[in-house]
Amino acid sequence: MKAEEIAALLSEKFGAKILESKLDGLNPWSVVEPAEILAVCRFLRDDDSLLMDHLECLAGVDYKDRVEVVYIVYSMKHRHRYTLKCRMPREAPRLHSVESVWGVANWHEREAFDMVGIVFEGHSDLRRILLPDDWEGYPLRKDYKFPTSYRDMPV
Amino acid sequence: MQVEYSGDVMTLNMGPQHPSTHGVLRLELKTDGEVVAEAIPHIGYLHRCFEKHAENIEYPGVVPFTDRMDYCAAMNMELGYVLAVEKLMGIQVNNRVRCIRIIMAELNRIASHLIAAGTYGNDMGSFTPFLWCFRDRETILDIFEETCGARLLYNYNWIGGLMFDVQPGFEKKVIDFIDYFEPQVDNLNTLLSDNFIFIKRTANVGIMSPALALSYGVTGPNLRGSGVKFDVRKDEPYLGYEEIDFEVQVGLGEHGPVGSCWDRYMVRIREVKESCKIIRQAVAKMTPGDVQESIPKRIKPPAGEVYMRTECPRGELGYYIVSDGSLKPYRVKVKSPCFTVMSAFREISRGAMIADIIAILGSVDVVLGEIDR
Amino acid sequence: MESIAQLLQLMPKYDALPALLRASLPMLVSSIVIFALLSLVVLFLVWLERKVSAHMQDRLGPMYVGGWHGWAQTIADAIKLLLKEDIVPESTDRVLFKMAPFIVFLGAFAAFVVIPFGASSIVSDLNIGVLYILAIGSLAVVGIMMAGWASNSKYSLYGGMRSVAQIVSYEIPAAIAIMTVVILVGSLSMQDIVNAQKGGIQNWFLFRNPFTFLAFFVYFIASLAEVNRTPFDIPEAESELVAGYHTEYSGMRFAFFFLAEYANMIVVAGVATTLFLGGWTQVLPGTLAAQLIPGPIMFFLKVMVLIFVQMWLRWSLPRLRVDQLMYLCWKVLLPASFILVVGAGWLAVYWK
Amino acid sequence: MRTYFRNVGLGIVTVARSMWVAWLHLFTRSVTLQYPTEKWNMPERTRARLFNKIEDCIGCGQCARACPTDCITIETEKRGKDEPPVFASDGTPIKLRTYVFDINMTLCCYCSLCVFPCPTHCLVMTKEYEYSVYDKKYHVYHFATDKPLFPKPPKESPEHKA
Repeated sequence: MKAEEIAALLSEKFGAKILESKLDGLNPWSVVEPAEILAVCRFLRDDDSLLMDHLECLAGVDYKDRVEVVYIVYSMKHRHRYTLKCRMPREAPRLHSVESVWGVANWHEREAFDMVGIVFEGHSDLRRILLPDDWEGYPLRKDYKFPTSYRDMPV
Repeated sequence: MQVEYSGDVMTLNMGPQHPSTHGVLRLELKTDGEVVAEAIPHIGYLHRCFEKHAENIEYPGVVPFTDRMDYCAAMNMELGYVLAVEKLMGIQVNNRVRCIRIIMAELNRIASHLIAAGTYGNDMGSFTPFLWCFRDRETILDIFEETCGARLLYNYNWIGGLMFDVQPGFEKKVIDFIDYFEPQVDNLNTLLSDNFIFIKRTANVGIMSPALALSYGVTGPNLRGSGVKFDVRKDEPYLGYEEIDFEVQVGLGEHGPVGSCWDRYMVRIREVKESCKIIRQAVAKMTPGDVQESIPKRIKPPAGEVYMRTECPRGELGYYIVSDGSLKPYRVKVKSPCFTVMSAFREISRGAMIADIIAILGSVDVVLGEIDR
Repeated sequence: MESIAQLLQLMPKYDALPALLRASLPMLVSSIVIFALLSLVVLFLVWLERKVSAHMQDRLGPMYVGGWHGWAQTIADAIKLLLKEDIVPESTDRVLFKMAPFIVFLGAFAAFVVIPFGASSIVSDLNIGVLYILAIGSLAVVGIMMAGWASNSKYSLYGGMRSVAQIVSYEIPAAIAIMTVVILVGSLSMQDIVNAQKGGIQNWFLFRNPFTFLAFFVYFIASLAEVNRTPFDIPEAESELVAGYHTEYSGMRFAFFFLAEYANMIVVAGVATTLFLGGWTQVLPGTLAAQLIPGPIMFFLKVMVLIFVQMWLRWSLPRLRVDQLMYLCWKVLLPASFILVVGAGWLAVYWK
Repeated sequence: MRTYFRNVGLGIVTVARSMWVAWLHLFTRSVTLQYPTEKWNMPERTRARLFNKIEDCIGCGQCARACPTDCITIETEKRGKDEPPVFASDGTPIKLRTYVFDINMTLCCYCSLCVFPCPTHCLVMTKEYEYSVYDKKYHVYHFATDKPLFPKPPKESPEHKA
């Protein structure tokens, strides 16, 4: 299924909740209302013409004015891919977890929380995954200050 | 093997320093005698901030860091990154580069699967297969060293080309190795794969159902071991894999249900033979050409984003690269296959025994450098 | 021991010694002799194992120390182990922790009392020798359990528990397999059993009749499990439990565990030789070789063959799981050994 | 019952086959190298310790820019007008005096990205791979021979970073 069709399907299902779509370019994406992400993901996975059963990548990206969560989903059956984005303000971004849709989202969201500092509501255990639990700051933020010491150990 | 679990829990802390946690993985086992109620993986002991590094280095300089992620299959790691950047810049490489890249990637896949099989035998308590596998792996590394000068971390694939053209006599070396190697696989099967003790240890252990595997984004040999016939090389071909004929191997479940450790292990062994077939064809397809003709003077991709995935030995490796039109990538996100497999580990290891935990961990074949990045 | 006693008779003023000393001196001397021999043989065995494993894996193994194929490697290692610091971790039960290695070693060492190295070279030919072997063999369990418990480490505890379960359950098929021979001989004395097999290879119990033939294999497998060798080395499964019950040991105490393991190998191989391979008797009596090779050497050669098989197994097989181990013991070896005993008894009665 | 005996037989047979394969390998030639006495002859493209032929270095600093781990430190100054012109062996005029050329091999990742941009091919990766030392600071190699005529305030040198 072509990206245009997927975008059309999404917009006719969710209408104004799909804020923006960019279908030319290397991987076409749509921006989704953060409140709606769970519903959209459910739809993507369960709709028979989409069947996006494979969450390939979940990335938290920090643009200087906002943070984005990028969901790249793929359908093992129909062999098509689509990209969803959620835009949030940089301070205290909150988003609903899609762990219930794809199990792998559990760790991906933990990593996004760890690196970019996006809080996922309804996540089963939202802990730091790669960094120590008492680490300060979110390293992949663009304004991250590199610490000079960790627990009095020079870095 | 589901065991009814009851009684007090003893927490057994397996790793980070443990002979068979394949690096610095820490497993928190809630055990009741020999039965493990739950195995909770804790990762991050090998975190080297690859993604932060990549944001501060120019595009060509990232390639050596991609090598360090999966040090057992560095060629495939850098291949994925290079292809992503080329896709972003719209570079087309000539046939010779494609063929050499395929040969290198498949040789490296063989080397990586040899490590997987050998260390798995080691986890199962027989040390001999381990060294037999490494004996053959050395030959591959010699070929790499002669071609690009490094044995483990190559930095051989460049954006738009290769570091060197291959040495004269390279094709013969590769073909000779394949001819020598294919019988060795059967040798290994006799020693380990068909051994009754080994089968008893691995079949019926760590069953991963296709539904679970898909939900947890498990890819590569682990997914195929569960019987799902999916291979990026076949279903989303890159580098001209579409012109090469090879079989996608899936777990058949000769012993016990499909998706057991034995299936995952056996899929790798069969894939090694497929890789040999691929290499033969790629060597036949090689044509003369300049391997550096399409390397751009300065690598400055247009603003935009790209997601490129390749089939690396441990599964599907995805690079999500955001470019803001400068010399440095704005964001590089790596979707590493082992990461997703480890997130499923808790599910597939429920109710196993301590020995089975080792068996499962070895069969999913994780490399911690790639999980922690 | 008698021969040693006779040697001591030649000592001047021997009869002047107090009676107690006169009685205990032979024991002392013989035990020292055995200990020295044992240590030497173990050093050789360790070296042999490393070479066998290396060549099976297309390696060379130790090559430098001592010149020819690194023959002095294990000696150097032993010296290193003895010079190492003797670490006793903080939270261990110190008394048990320090005692355990010696008890384990004692179990292996004391078994040599009744093993007949030659026609006259046996420390003491007990009339219940076989029984003694079985009894002493289970002494190691105590030591291993103590080590596993006293180390106060979870891995050690697992190793100890596994080891106890394994050794205790595998003693049963081993003992019953031995019984087949005992029934045929009608004596528990090791020397009698050896004498019953005199007269060449065809008289060995291994080839005497099908029941003892199978009993040999049952005993051999069970004895492998008793000495914790692969494929039954789950107590010290290095890939699961880091080193099993001797995880926390280092230096000389670890060396004692090591020594005990190899001494145990010699014991089980020696018992198997005595019971099934005709002990120190000649393979082909009447030939020139029979005149040249003395009994003890013959015994040693046979033992070496069995020990090589143990190493061979270790370096070519994976490890079983605990439940599979128990399955093999209770559902395969035990019924088989019962059948064998019955068959051997039937032979002994009706087939004089 | 059938499967029981089948399993026992299968176990015996496969174990015997494994042992047979291992037995055959007892007599195959060993593939290992007795390292300190025998040595691997490195292929020509081997990437090991970096070496800079300082006489040919024009101090352009492209290697330092290409290095992803910043293990090369270069400090240069303009040669005076009155000084005699110096040329690299391939004839390139050397306009800059390189008075600091440090390579910190503890940081080097052997990617050889610094070798290719060098215009006079004076920076090469040698085959020298046995250079372990007792102190990290000996892994900082100082290639520069000239002294600065107009010294600048000293910069942070690599061994502090390492």
